[in-house]
Amino acid sequence: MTALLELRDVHARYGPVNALHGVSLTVDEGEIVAVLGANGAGKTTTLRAISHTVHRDGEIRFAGNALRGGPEAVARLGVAHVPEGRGTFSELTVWENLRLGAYTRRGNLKDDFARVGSYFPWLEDRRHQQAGTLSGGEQQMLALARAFMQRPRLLMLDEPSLGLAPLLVTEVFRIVQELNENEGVTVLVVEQNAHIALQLAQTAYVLEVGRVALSGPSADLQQHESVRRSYLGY
Amino acid sequence: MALLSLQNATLRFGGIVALDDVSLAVEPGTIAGLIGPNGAGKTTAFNVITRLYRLESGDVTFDGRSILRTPPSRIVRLGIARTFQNVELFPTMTVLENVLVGAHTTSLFEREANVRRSALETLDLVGIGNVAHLPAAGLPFGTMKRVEMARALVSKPRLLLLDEPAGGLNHEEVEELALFLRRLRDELKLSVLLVEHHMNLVMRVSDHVHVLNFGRTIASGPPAEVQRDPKVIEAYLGGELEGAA
Amino acid sequence: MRRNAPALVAVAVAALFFALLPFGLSDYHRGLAASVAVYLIAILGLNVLTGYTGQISIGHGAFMAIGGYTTAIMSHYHNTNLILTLPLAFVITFGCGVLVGLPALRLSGVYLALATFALAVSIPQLPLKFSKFTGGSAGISASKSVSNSWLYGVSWSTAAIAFLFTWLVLRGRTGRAFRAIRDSEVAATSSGVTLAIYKTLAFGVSAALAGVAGSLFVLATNGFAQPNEFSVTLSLKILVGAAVAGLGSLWGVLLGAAFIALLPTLSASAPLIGSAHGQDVVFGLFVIVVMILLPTGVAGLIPRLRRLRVKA
Amino acid sequence: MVELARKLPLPQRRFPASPVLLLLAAACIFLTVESLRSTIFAQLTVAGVATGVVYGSLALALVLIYRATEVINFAQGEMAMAMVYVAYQLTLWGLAYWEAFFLTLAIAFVFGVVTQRVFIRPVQGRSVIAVVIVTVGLFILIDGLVEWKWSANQRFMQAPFGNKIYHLGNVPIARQDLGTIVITLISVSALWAFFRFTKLGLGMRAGALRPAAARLVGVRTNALLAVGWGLAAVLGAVAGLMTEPAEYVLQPTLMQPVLLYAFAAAVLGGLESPGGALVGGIALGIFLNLLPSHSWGFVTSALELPVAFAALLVVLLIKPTGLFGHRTVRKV
Amino acid sequence: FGAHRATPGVTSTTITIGGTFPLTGVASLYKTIPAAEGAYFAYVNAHGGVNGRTINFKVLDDAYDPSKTVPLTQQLVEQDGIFADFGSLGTAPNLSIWSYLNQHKVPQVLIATGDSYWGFSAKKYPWTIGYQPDYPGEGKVYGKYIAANMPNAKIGVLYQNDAFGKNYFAGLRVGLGAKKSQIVSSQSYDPTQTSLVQQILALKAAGADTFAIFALPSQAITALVTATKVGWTPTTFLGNVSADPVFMKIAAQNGANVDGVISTSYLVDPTLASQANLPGVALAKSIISTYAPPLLPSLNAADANVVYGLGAAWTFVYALKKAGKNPTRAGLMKALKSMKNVKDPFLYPGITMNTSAKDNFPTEQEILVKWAGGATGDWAAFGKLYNNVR
Ligand SMILES: Nc1ncnc2c1ncn2[C@@H]1O[C@H](COP(=O)(O)OP(=O)(O)OP(=O)(O)O)[C@@H](O)[C@H]1O
Ligand SMILES: Nc1ncnc2c1ncn2[C@@H]1O[C@H](COP(=O)(O)OP(=O)(O)OP(=O)(O)O)[C@@H](O)[C@H]1O
Ligand SMILES: [Mg+2]
Ligand SMILES: [Mg+2]
Repeated sequence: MTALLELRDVHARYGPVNALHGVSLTVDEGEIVAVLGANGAGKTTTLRAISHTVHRDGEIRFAGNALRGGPEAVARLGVAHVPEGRGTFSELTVWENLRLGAYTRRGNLKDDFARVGSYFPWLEDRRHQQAGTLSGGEQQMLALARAFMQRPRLLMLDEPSLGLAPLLVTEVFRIVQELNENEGVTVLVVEQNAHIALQLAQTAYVLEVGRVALSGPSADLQQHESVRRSYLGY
Repeated sequence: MALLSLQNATLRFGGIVALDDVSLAVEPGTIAGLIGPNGAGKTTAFNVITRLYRLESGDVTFDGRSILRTPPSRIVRLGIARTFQNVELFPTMTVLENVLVGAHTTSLFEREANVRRSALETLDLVGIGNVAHLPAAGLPFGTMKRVEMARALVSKPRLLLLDEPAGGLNHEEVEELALFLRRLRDELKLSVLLVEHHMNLVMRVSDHVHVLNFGRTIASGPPAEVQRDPKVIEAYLGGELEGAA
Repeated sequence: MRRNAPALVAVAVAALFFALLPFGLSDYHRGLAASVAVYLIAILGLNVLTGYTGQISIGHGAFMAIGGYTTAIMSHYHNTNLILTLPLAFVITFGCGVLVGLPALRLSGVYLALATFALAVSIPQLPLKFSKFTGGSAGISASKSVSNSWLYGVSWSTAAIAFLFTWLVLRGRTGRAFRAIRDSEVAATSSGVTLAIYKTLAFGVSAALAGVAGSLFVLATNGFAQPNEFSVTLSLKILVGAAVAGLGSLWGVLLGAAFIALLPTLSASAPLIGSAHGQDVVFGLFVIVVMILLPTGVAGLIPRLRRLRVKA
Repeated sequence: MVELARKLPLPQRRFPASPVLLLLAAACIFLTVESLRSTIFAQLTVAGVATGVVYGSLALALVLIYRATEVINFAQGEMAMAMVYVAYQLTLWGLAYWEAFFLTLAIAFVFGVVTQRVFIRPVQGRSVIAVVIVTVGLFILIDGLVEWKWSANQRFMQAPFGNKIYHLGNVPIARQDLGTIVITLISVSALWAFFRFTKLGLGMRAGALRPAAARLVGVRTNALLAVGWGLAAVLGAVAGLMTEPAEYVLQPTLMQPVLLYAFAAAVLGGLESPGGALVGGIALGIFLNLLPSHSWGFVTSALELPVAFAALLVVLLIKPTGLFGHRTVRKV
Repeated sequence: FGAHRATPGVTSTTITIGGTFPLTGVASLYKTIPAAEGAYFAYVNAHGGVNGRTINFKVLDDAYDPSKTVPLTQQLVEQDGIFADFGSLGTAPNLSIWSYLNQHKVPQVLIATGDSYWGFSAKKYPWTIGYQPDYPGEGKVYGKYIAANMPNAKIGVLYQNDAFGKNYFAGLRVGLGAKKSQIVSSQSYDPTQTSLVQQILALKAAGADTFAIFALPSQAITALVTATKVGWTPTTFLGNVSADPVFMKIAAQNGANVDGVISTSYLVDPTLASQANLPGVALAKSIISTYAPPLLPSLNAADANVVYGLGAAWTFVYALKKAGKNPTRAGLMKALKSMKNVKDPFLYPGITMNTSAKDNFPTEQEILVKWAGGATGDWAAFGKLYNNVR
């Protein structure tokens, strides 16, 4: 397997505040990787560093090349980032949000609309609703659907289960797995629900105050003492 | 008598029925869980209680009196404080200032120094005294949720409405939250109406659980009972308890 | 208290400076310095509204006009003591501000901005309609005019009072409520802040300060109130001054006021492109460059400097 | 580059609130009936449409900038005025009117793009007020530059459609006004189609509302902003070139009064809607023309502006986002 | 000895004067006035100055904005120490410094505004005096002409809704005398209006066959074009302020029928063959081509402002000479207020300047002019000189 995404000693800062103090991680093509960590550990910042929505230093390679340019350039390379806070265009309609998801693509989108419609059937009825008036969980689903519209090579999810009902958490992770298996989408997921994240992912990283504290195959991490205590609760 | 009760509350947005003849009650000194699938109307219920939305029919009473004529900014004076699902902080203000705004209704004749002291105490209570002087924008999501909680608590409410307080917290932090909620109930004699998808938390701390689906009540009762209700399992839980392991 | 110490020292030094300054100035420069104080008061007013509650107004020239005409009319018809017209202008424009603030409650953002703009355009037309009373386009003048020294003293004292007043209003609970409204109306409401009260209060206070500035503005124009003086340009000028000063903070107002009061005069002598048009070109460029370099105004520099000091 | 998205399922937006349409229909019927009854009424109405279209055409440029940046461009009128001077200079150099016209549009696009790059971009995304102030600075700057280059003296520029007057019964209709109406209708349709059918239009809107999120989905917000300013400058230039023959003289203040009314027209129409801007402009034009003779002598020339703006305020108080604006709801 | 130390602005070799003018902004077309005045002073200086002193003329730009005029004038008085404020332009700007200059006893002389305040308020403001014929006076001339020559005229008036327009209008009524009932309609406009259709239609509908336009240039052009557009062909009278040939030609090119429009003049016109032999014309041409060549195109386009500037400067120099070897401010005012049949070479032949302690209107006669020749035409004088005071 080749590495699709590689971070080497990545630093990131908000103004004068350093949030990442040298993070290195690798995501192989076709793999699902989970990132765990306490509140404020820098998980979100790691994803932001990749999509270049935060000031960053260090080396980031995507498909063999150094990642350059702003977020729009990263998106155009096939990276879909569902950000913390979901990045909903609240003033636009559901349909327009989905359309924007496929902004970087040309050609017919009918199939894609149909596909996200099959994942989340309610989207069809709500296509003209102003996205900002959706419920929290609905917005979360819309954000995922929008990312699917992009048909990305690398899908980056920031706490996709946030605000989702239990039934849907399972459903969303099933969809992600399906995309991964059927279409070979590589996934990098930040998740507080470590239980389900570790089940899904092949590899996992644990961040602590802006550094990688632990990493390895998820099966191994599941057995790790501190992971069990802090993230799994047994 | 119930501290808060919704009676036959109904609210529609165009074709969407967000609340459909909902009746629920929060008894004084208890934690009531409000759960249901996404879009079931939980947040809408909060917005109705805090008068951000106007009910089409039905009634909301607090302390036995209808609050449907109370303007939204007076709700907190009655003793109802809330947090928001997607976080509504004052981003350009510091954490402390955010909490001080929460003390707006209690600080009219107070000395500024006292108000500050009680705000700082509240921040310590929710465990984020160390970030008091940071700007609210840019805090980790979990911390923002706690700032909201502090802002609500500093107004000395009798009823606290919490909309997904466990969002963005890991397992360990959720444990702390559960302890904290119990303390609020047992030591401060607060009543809490809790919306949460984290079943583990809801089932452990709630005295009573109310389940909505498509704006309609599908179950209501003690946690253990609700948890076994087939309707709830089908519509919401999906057979197994998430995070219970 | 200790946190405020540097600010208090700064204010004291400034007060001393401005008390002694007139002795070192020519009469002409005293007049110019007085106009800085006039703009300072107007900028303070706009800052309360736009900087603290986030309601954009492009119409403060209208409130200045009302204040200015109050002074000219009272003095012209009733020979009122000029100093007494200042509090009168304050009260009247406070009322006008509240009256404008009430309908403004329904508007927000750009719509509010353009509604206030409409005010800026419309108010100076009214003296033309009611020209019997207001002197029409030729204007109306106060029954006496004042010396530059008088003007300097009164303007700067008023400015000092206005600054103190604004600082007191904004310092505690009220100021926080203003800022809370600016940041999130929903959260502010849920915290018990009544939008209607605080928004109209902000409008009132803001208009009242602009009104006082308008009174002094008229006195600085030899007691002569005239519709042309209160054109839209004046409103825009104050907005520029407030932005240069830095919205949402009081510490930059002095430089913001100096910027709009002195730059046109200074740029008039700029021989940049070899003709009189250098004035507009220089002023326009300056406005743009300052906004680009100081996105948060002069006041935004203070935290930056503080950070530098911490680093050093 | 502009990809038509016709193949996609189109969103069926709810039509603008029907009371507004009913109101407009009623107004049209009233105007037609009265015009048939009285020649002077008809003349005033026709003249009102002619001036209103001019307001509407500049309002279109404001709408475009608003949709692309959520900001009002105070320099819009002056940018337009500068472009009219460019066209004037081109005709002085011997170009035929229409050659100069289209060359000016090209120059205007570049001018808009450069303006955005040099002056607006550094403050873009900081705060609305910062951008507004920069446009105020631009206003002053452009004014100074134009006066410096061409002086403030009144100039004559040839009218594109000539001075011919047609007569409809007793009502004179200038060929120039007809031409202006046609050109403005073309601009409105083009702008409407741009936002309605093109991906670029949606991207521009998204970039204005949520720049960070828009970049995340691959919208090149910076490039789009520049394009937006370029297109707005083109629309502005069209408006300017239609204003000049309506005011008969070319001078640096050409667009200043028009800008005031264009603001009003854009707000009346709802700021986001190209059609709304045109309807707003025409409504304003007719209203202002009929007002003095139908207000029992109260509304004299000095009150015209205040009354127009008061009427605007009344509309806003009833519908805080203008006639065709959508209210965006903020849910928590 | 010591005399000229006591008089500000006067040294043994120079006299410093200054004024505020709209060099930029809406009214900047008048900037040729200070330029021509400067040229005339340069001419005088080159010929030995006045009593051995050269005139130093400071021109500041107030952009026609009274709130700028005030500090700029203070600058002139207090920084530059001018002897007199000469020629400052505009009614509102001058009003805003009126009391200031009078309090400080600084002459505010030969100012470029046709309002009548300056003449009427001489008692309260003794340090102020105008130059050109005032607007009410000019309005009166039209009134007298109509009353005498057009007994059945039905008059429609368009005026700017400010002191300028109203002054004209008032003068017209005085000049009409008993016939003022023949005014069938009057319409005002505001400078912010972009169209005058509604006013013109109202005048036409009232049945007017005589049209008096008391407007600033842009609106005057609009009025002329609009009248033609709506098919109205009255006899038109146009206030002198807007009667510059440039404006007439623009109106004609826009399709207005301008032949036969009547206005007034009081200056010589260097472009007319009929006036080519007047001494003032030759002088104007030689001064401008020597001392201000950039103004030549304006002069050749019959820009009356150039001649106006020369005329005003001539009068100032005349008064300065009269004020004696060691001029004082009071002496200057006295000279300006005691002119007897003074013949300014730049005024239309036959017009003289007369002032007294009571009479503060220097130029008191005007000649009617009529336009012919459409877009390439010019004014031609006709009839007698009209006195605009009595
Ligand atoms: N916009 C910002 N401005 C300033 N500091 C920020 C900003 N965003 C994040 N930070 C800081 O960076 C650090 C890492 O934050 P990050 O959001 O990456 O954490 P996280 O692991 O995603 O936490 P959470 O689980 O709460 O989402 C924190 O200390 C946070 O305070
Ligand atoms: N202002 C509004 N306009 C239109 N529809 C709305 C509005 N507010 C809520 N809704 C709709 O009402 C329904 C209930 O929403 P609500 O936010 O109460 O759900 P919820 O139970 O809180 O869900 P979640 O768990 O996802 O937060 C949703 O379908 C939502 O789209
Ligand atoms: Mg995070
Ligand atoms: Mg919710």
